[in-house]
Amino acid sequence: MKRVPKRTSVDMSVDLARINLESPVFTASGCAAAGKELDQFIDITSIGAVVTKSVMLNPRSGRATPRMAETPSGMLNGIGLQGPGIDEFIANDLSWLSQKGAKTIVSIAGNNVEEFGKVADKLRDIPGVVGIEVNISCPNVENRGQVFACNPNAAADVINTVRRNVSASMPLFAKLSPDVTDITEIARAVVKAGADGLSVINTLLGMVIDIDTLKPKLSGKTGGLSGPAIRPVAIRCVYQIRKALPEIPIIGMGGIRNGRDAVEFFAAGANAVSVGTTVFNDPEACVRIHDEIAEILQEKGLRSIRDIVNVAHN
Amino acid sequence: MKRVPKRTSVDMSVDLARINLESPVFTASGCAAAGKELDQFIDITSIGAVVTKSVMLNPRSGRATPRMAETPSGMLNGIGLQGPGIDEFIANDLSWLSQKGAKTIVSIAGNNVEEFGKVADKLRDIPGVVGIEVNISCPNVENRGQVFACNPNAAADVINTVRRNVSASMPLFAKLSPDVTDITEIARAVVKAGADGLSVINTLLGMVIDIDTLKPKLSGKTGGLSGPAIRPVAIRCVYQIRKALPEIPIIGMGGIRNGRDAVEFFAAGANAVSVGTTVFNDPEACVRIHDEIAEILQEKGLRSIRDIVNVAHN
Amino acid sequence: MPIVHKGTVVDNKKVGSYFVLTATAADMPKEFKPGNFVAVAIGDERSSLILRRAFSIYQVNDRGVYGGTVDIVVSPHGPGTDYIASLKRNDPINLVGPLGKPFSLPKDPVPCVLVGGGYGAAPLFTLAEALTARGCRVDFILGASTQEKLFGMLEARRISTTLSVTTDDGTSGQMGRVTDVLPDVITKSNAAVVYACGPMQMLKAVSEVALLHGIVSQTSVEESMACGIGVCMTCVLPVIGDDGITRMLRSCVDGPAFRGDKVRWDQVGQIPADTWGAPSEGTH
Amino acid sequence: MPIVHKGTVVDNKKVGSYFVLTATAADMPKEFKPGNFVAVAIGDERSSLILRRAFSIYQVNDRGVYGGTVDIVVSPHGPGTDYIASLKRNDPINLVGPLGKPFSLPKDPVPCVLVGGGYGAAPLFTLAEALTARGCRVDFILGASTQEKLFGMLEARRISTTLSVTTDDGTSGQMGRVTDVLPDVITKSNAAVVYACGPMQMLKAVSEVALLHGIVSQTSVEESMACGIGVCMTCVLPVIGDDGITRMLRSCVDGPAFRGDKVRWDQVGQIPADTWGAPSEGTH
Ligand SMILES: Cc1cc2nc3c(=O)[nH]c(=O)nc-3n(C[C@H](O)[C@H](O)[C@H](O)COP(=O)(O)OP(=O)(O)OC[C@H]3O[C@@H](n4cnc5c(N)ncnc54)[C@H](O)[C@@H]3O)c2cc1C
Ligand SMILES: Cc1cc2nc3c(=O)[nH]c(=O)nc-3n(C[C@H](O)[C@H](O)[C@H](O)COP(=O)(O)OP(=O)(O)OC[C@H]3O[C@@H](n4cnc5c(N)ncnc54)[C@H](O)[C@@H]3O)c2cc1C
Ligand SMILES: Cc1cc2nc3c(=O)[nH]c(=O)nc-3n(C[C@H](O)[C@H](O)[C@H](O)COP(=O)(O)O)c2cc1C
Ligand SMILES: Cc1cc2nc3c(=O)[nH]c(=O)nc-3n(C[C@H](O)[C@H](O)[C@H](O)COP(=O)(O)O)c2cc1C
Ligand code: FES
Ligand code: FES
Repeated sequence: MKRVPKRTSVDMSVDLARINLESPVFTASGCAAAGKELDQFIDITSIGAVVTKSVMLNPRSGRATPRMAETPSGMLNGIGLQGPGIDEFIANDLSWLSQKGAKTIVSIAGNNVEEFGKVADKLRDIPGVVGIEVNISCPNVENRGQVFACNPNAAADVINTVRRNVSASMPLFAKLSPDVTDITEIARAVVKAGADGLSVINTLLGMVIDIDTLKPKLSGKTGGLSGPAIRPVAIRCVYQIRKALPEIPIIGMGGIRNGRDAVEFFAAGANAVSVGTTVFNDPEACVRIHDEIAEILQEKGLRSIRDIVNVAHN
Repeated sequence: MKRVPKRTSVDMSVDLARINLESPVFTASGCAAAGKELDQFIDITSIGAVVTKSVMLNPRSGRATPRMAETPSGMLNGIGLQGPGIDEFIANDLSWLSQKGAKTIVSIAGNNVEEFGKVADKLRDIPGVVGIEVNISCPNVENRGQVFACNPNAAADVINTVRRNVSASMPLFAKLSPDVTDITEIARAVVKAGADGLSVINTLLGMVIDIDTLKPKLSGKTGGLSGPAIRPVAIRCVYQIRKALPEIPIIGMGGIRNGRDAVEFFAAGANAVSVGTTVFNDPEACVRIHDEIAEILQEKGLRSIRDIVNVAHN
Repeated sequence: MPIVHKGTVVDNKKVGSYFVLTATAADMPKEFKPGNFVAVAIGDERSSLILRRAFSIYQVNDRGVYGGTVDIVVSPHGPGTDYIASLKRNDPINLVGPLGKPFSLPKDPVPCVLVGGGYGAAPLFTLAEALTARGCRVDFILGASTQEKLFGMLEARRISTTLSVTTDDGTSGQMGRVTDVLPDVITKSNAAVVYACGPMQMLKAVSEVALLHGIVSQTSVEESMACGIGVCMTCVLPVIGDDGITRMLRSCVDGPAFRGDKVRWDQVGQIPADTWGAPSEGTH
Repeated sequence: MPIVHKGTVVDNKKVGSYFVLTATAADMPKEFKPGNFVAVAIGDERSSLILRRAFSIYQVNDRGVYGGTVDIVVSPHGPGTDYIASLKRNDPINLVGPLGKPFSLPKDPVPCVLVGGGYGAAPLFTLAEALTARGCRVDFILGASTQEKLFGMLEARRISTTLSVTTDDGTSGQMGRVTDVLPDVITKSNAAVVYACGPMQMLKAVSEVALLHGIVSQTSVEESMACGIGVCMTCVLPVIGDDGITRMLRSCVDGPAFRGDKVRWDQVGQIPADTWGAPSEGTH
């Protein structure tokens, strides 16, 4: 009963910063936990990769509720990175994923640069981990809560530190925030610091006011805006970064709801895509979107997903 | 048949940087031309103010089509500031508006700092003009097309120049772009340079790929994202600026579709609101939203629109 | 004056590839002139599609049991048109209209040829009535890619002196394009005006034929529209004014009907270099 | 295992303030256990509302002419619930389920009191059947603000030993709260377990009464949910584990039914300071 991709003559495999994956469709961090719950709906080993919820060094309770608000064609979330901490995560979640045979990209976060290094270090030689996504869109408690991803130096510091704490062959993806004046500046900085690829984009900073209380609806006041609403911003970011860095592998995300949306990302320059908020609407989304992409490619007479990457630039 | 606001016991008048207006609901620049077309649907003199399409020194053909793409709960536009130029604008549009008795806030734009000054200078002593909105979200052709609003110095330069070219009593609103790392930095810079108020926000930079051609859908490749999709970003910007500048008058905008949405803006710190994209869906929107705000205030037992401004901060 | 009509679907029936939808719209019939269009909202506040869709007015009726009604012909092929095609009797429908400049009618009772491509035929029937009322002879040409996409054959036959039909695939009428038969119809009817509505390529070809015959053409264009009421500037195309200057005109309020010889067909989608306000070095 | 059901509305009828909606859902009846819920999509891809809405399963039926069906009770009061209330027979409906942990049933045939507040009664009828099948005595208490918001009185009376009713305004049954009558019902029935579903304030009060009487309570909570399937972490509340440690548990997969004495009712909506991973200086 678990949904798996349909057979297709289109070559859907991708090569992404030394990783070979059978599908270009991944989960998005924070929108699939560690894959176990989704595995009731889809065969979690049949998608490109499971990108796990950002994990930190220690257990985190996350923020008080309300943690979300629905918005037009999107939602705002302020979960506060609730999670078990890296040790329990490795013991429970990663071991389940590796036993299943899933390809896992572990998303990591930290309160300061050092913590990122420590979390990364724990991930050496864990089976099934095909890459690390570094979520730098979190606040640096040592610098008045400034978000790492909003400053090229802070962003580079994190990537540098993580790079030194993982094996040289471990693919590193830096996840960028769109809330900056020039995203290509941050992209260049993290690539120089050792990122093998980029995940584009994280949520946009937003706020919803509760009409009854007239106060911010989320306990954390602001939250991250995601979903189809932000897709045009995400496509623009991918396009800009692809133009600035023609060779860097990009995992595109932000509002992908169907195969057509995903194709927009590939054309703009993404080599793979992550599906986030849409999973809440359709738990089968990652497999469905894989199928829809293959169908569109077939209609266009293309043989491989790689034939469509970057075509919007030509 | 033209819609006018319903009678209400709620005091809907606002005092905005020395202007007294009967309604806190305005049109948004570029979404109401110069008011004439909307006057078929609503009495254009019955809304707070008509904010006209940004006008430049010379006539502009604007960009090639396609100039727009629909997006989830929003749209992307790249009109390229098509317009008649300031002289014809004054002769035709402003004279029509002033003859009608409308309150007009003229939005101005320029290709360089000097041009902003020249356009502003032409607006001295024109009847019916109650304020000038300075659209600094346009590219500076003298600085590799960098958008004025994305750099505090460039933004301040424009406002400074405009300030020097209008009478001291003319209220100036600087219209800010959300596409920056820290919008409060730009807000402070333009206020220091002489802006009496702020218009928050302009569109977000976005892109849509045409699924058939696999190329950017707009002739200008990127365009501005507007509509309900961006509302949470706009609310966040208004809230942040209000916190940073407790006294500055703010015209809030971005995705307002109904009275509830407008109330979110007031609570976050806006003193008035502009309605843009929603007018395309409902040409009566400005009056309808005025009515809906009054109704909500009444339900909450509030007597004046001013009672709700900033309440999300308490 | 156009107004916002919060109407109801009276009927929505499939006709060939199209749906003919009838909606209540109180005063529309009184205000209507041939060539006007309506802008239909796609769903209510829950909808993620916030832009209206434009449809030529096919018919109006103010004597029915529902008060004033308006008919449109919808070709479902995208999210908005699919939605409208799915509407059922009694569903709410919100439309703004009548919009756009109507067709210009000749002062004298001259023969006219009406050319409709696909659903582009929709606005031509009320036009034909108005022309006939003025004593004009009306000849009809309907074209489409295939038979199912021809609209209004019976009606066109009834109200015209002659009807010619073309399809790209020959499934109905003559195989080919409307412009294959147009010269002949012009000549035989001694036409002074050609009216056309349909795809842009067809309008361009029709204008060229009219020009060759030294007669006037009125073409109703279809440009992507965001507002339909003249406030957004998305729907522009280059049109030569009476002063000889090309301007980017809004097809929703300056059109949708333009004189065919005034539209710069080869540069639709572009800004011709001599357009009023066209970019010169360093200003755009 | 929960699955995505692309079903159809079989019926949707108004009952008091509520709508009882029946939808086709092939295998749902086989998988269902009392206390499960379904997550309903609000419209199709055109919809701007992308999050599903959660509804307790009121009934399932696998013998009908439509194959498996599921019933939910909907209280319209916002964009999503209004939409569901507006659905008509034959409209498509997309639901995911069955979701959530079911109620825990007692091993022995002990007397149980079932307390439903408003539409919170919905999951209690299948629970009552399951309890009765195990030989448990079932007593029902239904409460609401007013008569129209009571749900399932007739049915409750039929399947229970006693039924007590309260309304805040006295329009039906005793004026007051369910907890006004609960102690008496517990005492008279000699109950060992109280099951409750309804507003959070009610659940808290019911747990306190159960605690006072030294009996177990099972409360089905209602927290705002984004995914309903355990992947987003929006629906958490502080619950004390068997190890005595408070954790922020997901009400969609660790609940919605929790032991009443384990939920830290006073701090729902907060992070109690002793919660596992709670913020300490400088780490959040
Ligand atoms: C004056 C006028 C009269 C028309 N009359 C008819 C008619 O009688 N019957 C009919 O079937 N169609 C007619 N059209 C075309 C119809 O408006 C479009 O097919 C429709 O808007 C497409 O919507 P969609 O969501 O199905 O497709 P999409 O292509 O997905 O539309 C996406 C967006 O682009 C805009 N758009 C796309 N194509 C057009 C277009 N051709 N014109 C205007 N906006 C467009 C839509 O408003 C929407 O915002 C007319 C268009 C105009 C301008
Ligand atoms: C386990 C469970 C069982 C439920 N059973 C029923 C039932 O049987 N009958 C019934 O009428 N209602 C039930 N509810 C509540 C119902 O899900 C909400 O009333 C509904 O989601 C509100 O949607 P709305 O669009 O009408 O309102 P809004 O308040 O506008 O909803 C906005 C957003 O908040 C979320 N949300 C708001 N309130 C709730 C809530 N209480 N629970 C979950 N999400 C919420 C919605 O998913 C949506 O994303 C149940 C909730 C849960 C968690
Ligand atoms: C509820 C929720 C939780 C998220 N948590 C994380 C996270 O822990 N780490 C991270 O890098 N991104 C997180 N994200 C961001 C997503 O991974 C993704 O970048 C973003 O939501 C845009 O994609 P979408 O529109 O498809 O959701 C989260 C998003 C949502 C909606
Ligand atoms: C078609 C279109 C044209 C616009 N033109 C201008 C403009 O000329 N000057 C300007 O300052 N803003 C312009 N805007 C931005 C709006 O004034 C407004 O700031 C933005 O759209 C957000 O509000 P909304 O979501 O209500 O539309 C334009 C927006 C649209 C959709
Ligand atoms: S569609 Fe907006 S001006 Fe024509
Ligand atoms: S609603 Fe997503 S984890 Fe519970």
